[in-house]
Amino acid sequence: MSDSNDNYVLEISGVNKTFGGLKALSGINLKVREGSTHAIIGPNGAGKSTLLNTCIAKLVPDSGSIIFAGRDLTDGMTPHGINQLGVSRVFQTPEIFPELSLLHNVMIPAFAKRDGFFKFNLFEWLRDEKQLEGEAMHYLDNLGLSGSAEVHAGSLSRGDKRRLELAMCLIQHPKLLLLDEPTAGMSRHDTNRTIDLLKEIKEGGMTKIIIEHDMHVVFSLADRISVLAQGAIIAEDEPEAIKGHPRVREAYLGSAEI
Amino acid sequence: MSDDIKTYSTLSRRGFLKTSVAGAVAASAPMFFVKNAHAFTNEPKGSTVTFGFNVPQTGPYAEEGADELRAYELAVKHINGEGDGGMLNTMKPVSLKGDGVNGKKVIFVTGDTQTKSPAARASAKRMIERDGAIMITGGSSSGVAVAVQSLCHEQGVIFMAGLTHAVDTTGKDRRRYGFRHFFNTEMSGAALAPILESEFGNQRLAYHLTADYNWGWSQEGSIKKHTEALGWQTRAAVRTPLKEVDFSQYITPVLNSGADVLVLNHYGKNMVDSLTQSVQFGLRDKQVNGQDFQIVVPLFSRLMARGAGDSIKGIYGSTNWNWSLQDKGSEAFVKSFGSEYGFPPSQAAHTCYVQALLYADACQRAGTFHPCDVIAALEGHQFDGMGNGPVEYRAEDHQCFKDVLVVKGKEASSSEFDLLEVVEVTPRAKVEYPTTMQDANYVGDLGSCRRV
Amino acid sequence: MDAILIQILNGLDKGGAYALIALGLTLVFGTLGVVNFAHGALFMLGAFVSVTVQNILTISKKVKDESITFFDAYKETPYLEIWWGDTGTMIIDYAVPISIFVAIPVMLLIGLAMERGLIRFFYKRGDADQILVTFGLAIVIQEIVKANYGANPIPTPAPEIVAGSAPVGSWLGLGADLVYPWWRLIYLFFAITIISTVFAFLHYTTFGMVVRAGMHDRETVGLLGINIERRFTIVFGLAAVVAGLAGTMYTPILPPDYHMGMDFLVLSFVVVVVGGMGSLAGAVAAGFLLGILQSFASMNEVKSVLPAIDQIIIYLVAVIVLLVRPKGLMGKD
Amino acid sequence: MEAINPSSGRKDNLTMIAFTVVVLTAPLWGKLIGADYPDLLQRFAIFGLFAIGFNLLFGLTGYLSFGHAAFLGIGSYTAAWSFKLLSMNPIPAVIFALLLSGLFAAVIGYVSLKRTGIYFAILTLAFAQMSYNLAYSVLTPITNGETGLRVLRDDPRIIDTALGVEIQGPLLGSFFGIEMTGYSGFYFCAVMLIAGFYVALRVFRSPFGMKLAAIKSNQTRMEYTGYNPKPYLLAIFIISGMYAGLAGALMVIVDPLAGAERMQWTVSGEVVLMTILGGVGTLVGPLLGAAIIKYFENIFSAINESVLLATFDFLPEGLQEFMVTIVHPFVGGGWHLTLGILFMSVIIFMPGGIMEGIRHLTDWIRRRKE
Repeated sequence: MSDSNDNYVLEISGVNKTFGGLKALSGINLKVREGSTHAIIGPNGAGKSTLLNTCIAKLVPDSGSIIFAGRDLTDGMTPHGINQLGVSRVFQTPEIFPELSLLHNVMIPAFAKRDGFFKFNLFEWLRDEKQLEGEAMHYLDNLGLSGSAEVHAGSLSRGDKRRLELAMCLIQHPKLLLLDEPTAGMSRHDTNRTIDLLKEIKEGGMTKIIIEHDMHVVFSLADRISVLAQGAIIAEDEPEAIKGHPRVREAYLGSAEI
Repeated sequence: MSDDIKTYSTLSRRGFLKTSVAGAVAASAPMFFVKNAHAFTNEPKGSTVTFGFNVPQTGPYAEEGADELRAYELAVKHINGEGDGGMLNTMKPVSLKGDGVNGKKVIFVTGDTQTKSPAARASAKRMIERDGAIMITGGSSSGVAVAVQSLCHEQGVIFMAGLTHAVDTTGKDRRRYGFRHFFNTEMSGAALAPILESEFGNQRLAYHLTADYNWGWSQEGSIKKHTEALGWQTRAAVRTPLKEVDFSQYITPVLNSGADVLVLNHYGKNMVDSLTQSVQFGLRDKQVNGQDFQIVVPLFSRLMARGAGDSIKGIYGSTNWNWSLQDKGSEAFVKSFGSEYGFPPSQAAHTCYVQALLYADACQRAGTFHPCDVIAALEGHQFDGMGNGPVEYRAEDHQCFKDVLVVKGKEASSSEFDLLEVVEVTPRAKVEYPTTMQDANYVGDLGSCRRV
Repeated sequence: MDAILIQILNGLDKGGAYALIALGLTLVFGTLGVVNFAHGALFMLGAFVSVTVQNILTISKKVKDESITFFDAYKETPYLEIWWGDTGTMIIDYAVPISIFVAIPVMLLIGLAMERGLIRFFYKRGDADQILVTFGLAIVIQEIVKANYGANPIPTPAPEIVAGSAPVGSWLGLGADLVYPWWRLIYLFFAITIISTVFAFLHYTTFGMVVRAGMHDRETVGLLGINIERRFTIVFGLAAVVAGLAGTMYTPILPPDYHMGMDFLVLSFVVVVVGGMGSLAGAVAAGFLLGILQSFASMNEVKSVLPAIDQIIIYLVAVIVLLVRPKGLMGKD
Repeated sequence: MEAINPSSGRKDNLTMIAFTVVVLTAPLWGKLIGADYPDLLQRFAIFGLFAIGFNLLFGLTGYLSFGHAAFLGIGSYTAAWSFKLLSMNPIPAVIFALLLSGLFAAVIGYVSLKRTGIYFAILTLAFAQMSYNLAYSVLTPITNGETGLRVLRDDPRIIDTALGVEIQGPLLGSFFGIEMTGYSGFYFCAVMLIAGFYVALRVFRSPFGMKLAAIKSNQTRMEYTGYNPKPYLLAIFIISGMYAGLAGALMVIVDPLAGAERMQWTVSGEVVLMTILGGVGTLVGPLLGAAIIKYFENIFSAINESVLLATFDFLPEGLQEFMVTIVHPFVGGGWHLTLGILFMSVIIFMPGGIMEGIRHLTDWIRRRKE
């Protein structure tokens, strides 16, 4: 079904990035179809996270362009500007608000979605935000976290933090969701729950880019897979094709069976 | 309520303090300043009257403040007829009889000015509002004196300034309710200039380093005016930040400026630091224009000068009073202060002691504590026997006019207290300036005393 | 020309002092992560080691001055002079250099005691708690010194032989007017020596390497099974010694009083931050930079163009540096 | 404990009522601790306001400003000039002080907020120290230097002149005929304090406040969540600066003198200490810290040997002398020592300040009950 859709949400073309002498990304071209789940796999240090960083203006590439919703994200866009366009990201190490309660952690992104990058709502009561609160509870519930809504996020386990961060991204209904190893550190059970959840969202039409080492996750979710090695895309195809791709086996999977 | 003051047969210090305190506690029951509740602010109703001593207890002038406080305690003692009476025996005329003031025993409260204007006003206000002080006295800086003086003026309470040397206090910032016994920068300049001429000649090129605030400018202006009148020239006058501790970058330009006299318009810690460092730069060993290089410190404080050690030897300056004076009043004061505390009083202690006695005496003469009558009693009051020869509280600006001491750092001191030698006692006539001075700093409005 | 040269000398001298004070502060922040507001108090304590040594050396036989009748004034002759004559006088004269040798063990002990007794409980606390506790400690130390030594500055002269000025101008073939106090030259030399020693210690000893590694990444070093805590205690002691020596040596230039630590506290923080928090080389560079700029800003020629520039130069430079370089001169991200 | 919580309307109303009652009855309970005189009560209110405002910045965002004294000073000078040029009525003084301190805060904040952590602290410190040094020296025509800017009888006061208002008695602030001195001065400050506290409460209970807390917690996350932290930080920096400006203005309103010392780093340091002592990020803590420090400064410094002798008068002679000897170093000129010891012991035994200590205590009692 995704094959029939030629609407690209994200178009990365010719992106280069070097750190000192090290070429982290070289000539990356990538198109992501609307509503699809695109996985990027590759060995450690292949440049996967670097690539995502260039998409959210955490890094500015040396050359190339990243077009999203008609805007070049590399052209002086700020991180918050990109988010307001509809891009949310789950980080490799969870970026949450450790001192705030889970509920507030999820309400903050909801406010951003509703109020924009700045609103001087100093004379509104937080307690009047019942609707937003309900929505936040709903997302916490979805991720099995509603039981600890009043707990400080800092006290969560690593896996729970990850799920919290996912909830924080999902509540924004992003057009594009970037997931950097969303299930790392989770138990098998939680991983499966997360996979189910992500599948559910997929049906909602959200586009996702996912970086993952766990091939179980990748093959459960991905519509398409790009393989990154030493900063370059060495293969891009549908999951079944990637499985048998010789260069992929060599560069990334070794000779191991998948 | 104050009738049950305990009386002690022995006049020990402790005993004395106890008496005053019993009264203080009784009298300090809610007596905050309530408008129009009395005929005048804090009119004493019981058998005691409360003085407020506002001195620096923390900060760089804490030592000077402590000495002021000692002098005040001594003054209270003498007014109440305890101890040996000190200057009450030498003061002329004197109305105090050693039985308190107007039949009331004097008690006191204290506060910390921190040598900061707002803090000083806060503690003065506390003494007026909570403790019912009839007057405020003390302080170790002109900024503080001016600030507290105008507060007292507004509150209708007399302020007897402590150590304050800028002209402003009795110049442009003079107030009807404020009085200064201490001398000022103008008098320092007038007193020093002739001595500088006779010692260093009239062909001198002076270089000023001046603390960058009101007093410094006031001092610089006066020395410039009086030395230039002698024929001296001023090479430069450089302002130094008040909080500076290392003056090297200001001293080095002096070396090859061609100047042959350095005037340090610095007081207290500034003076200790800049003088010590100037001497290290070899200024005193220099020969310029065929003459020995000289350093002048217009306002000397013996208490602080100790910090400069040997550097003060041979340095000229002026001072309000020194314990080594041989007149009857000074001797009486040094004797009672020395036997009480074991060391001689500073000029700050002297001026504070005198101020307390003068105030008490004025109340006694007026027969009331009403500030307007006390002010009238002080204005134009002439007295003698208090260590500075004949003195007059000039009615027009509330400044005391009296002889000024020109001193020099002693070459061979016999003890840690023996630091200054009196070179000249410049008579009052030479340092007195007319009330019609045209300079803006000397012109002010006293305002009037308010009778409710 | 002379004027410029001598201001450079002034700047170096000031800079040496700033760098020396800032060095310990940045060392403690870099390794222990503690914002130490009591650092100025350590500087002040070092100065009072000098005062104490001088007081002990000049314990005197007191002969009452009979000409003074109203209070007890004494003619004082130090016992050292009575016993050993000129040798005794000379020893007293050398009170400040002698103090250096006393200051090292004394300051080390004070530093260790402070770290073990108080600071170590605050490693895991927030900056706010650290600020309050060290500020409180600074006040307490200050007040104790004030209670024992009074509030006034106390003269602590340099030895007679170096009390005057060196003919720097003649050495360099410039005017004879160009002189500079011996003691300030010694201070500069001393500052450079101490700074080099600290650097050498941190770079060429295993201990130093561990400490530097710890500054970089405390957890990893801890994981290697190295007892980093004990080394950090020693680092704090070292910082106390450096601050103390800076104070001891400064006494002939600035007669010490109980408040001198606070006078230098803000300045030393500015130096450390301009240099880059936790960067030793940065602190030294910033110290010299600020010292030299301050000296030049104080010149009449400069002040006549920019009035009162000497009042604000340090802060102005701090603002500019921090805007141009977000983490200070040599700070790491 | 999370600083921000939605609380409930009832609870907030109760807090406001309790706070108002406590503040307005200060002259009564002040008696118990010897603080029942207007000047000290004014100071409680003014410094309380200063600390509450400071805490809005430091407590919520974690940005430690070491230069808030600058705004205090600007507020003071503005109010003094308003008294000199316009009117002895405190209302224009307050308005102009708020505006001008807000303006300065906008400029200083805009530059300083380019950096974080200690670098931010030093930038704010640098601006304040420059203001202080200049106010003391070259700006003397505006600030009257060391003496401080005073209100004089021959100042123009155009509004007063136009309305024919004449100051008969002492030259004091006058709120439509009510002299801003003594208890009326205190009540004016108290009303401002209550208003300031109410605004702070609203900030703590607003989405805006929650976002500030989130910035403190993880600024990076905020940026990737679609927020621009800069305007939030700048807004609260300005608000916080305006609190300081208001406090500075009130100082002048109850005592018409504006001094440069108010801009010195020690004053900035004082408000930092007040806030930490009371409890960073708590609503009432900073006020408590301010009151404690001012109490020590004004009451402990005033205790001299004679007062001590009276206090221990009930003891036999020898014991009395002994007690006086023991206590004397801690009072009068030694009040700094007591304050230093207080700072240390509070923070050693109550991490997070007094409010945190109180919370632990109540938790403990509750647990004991259960």
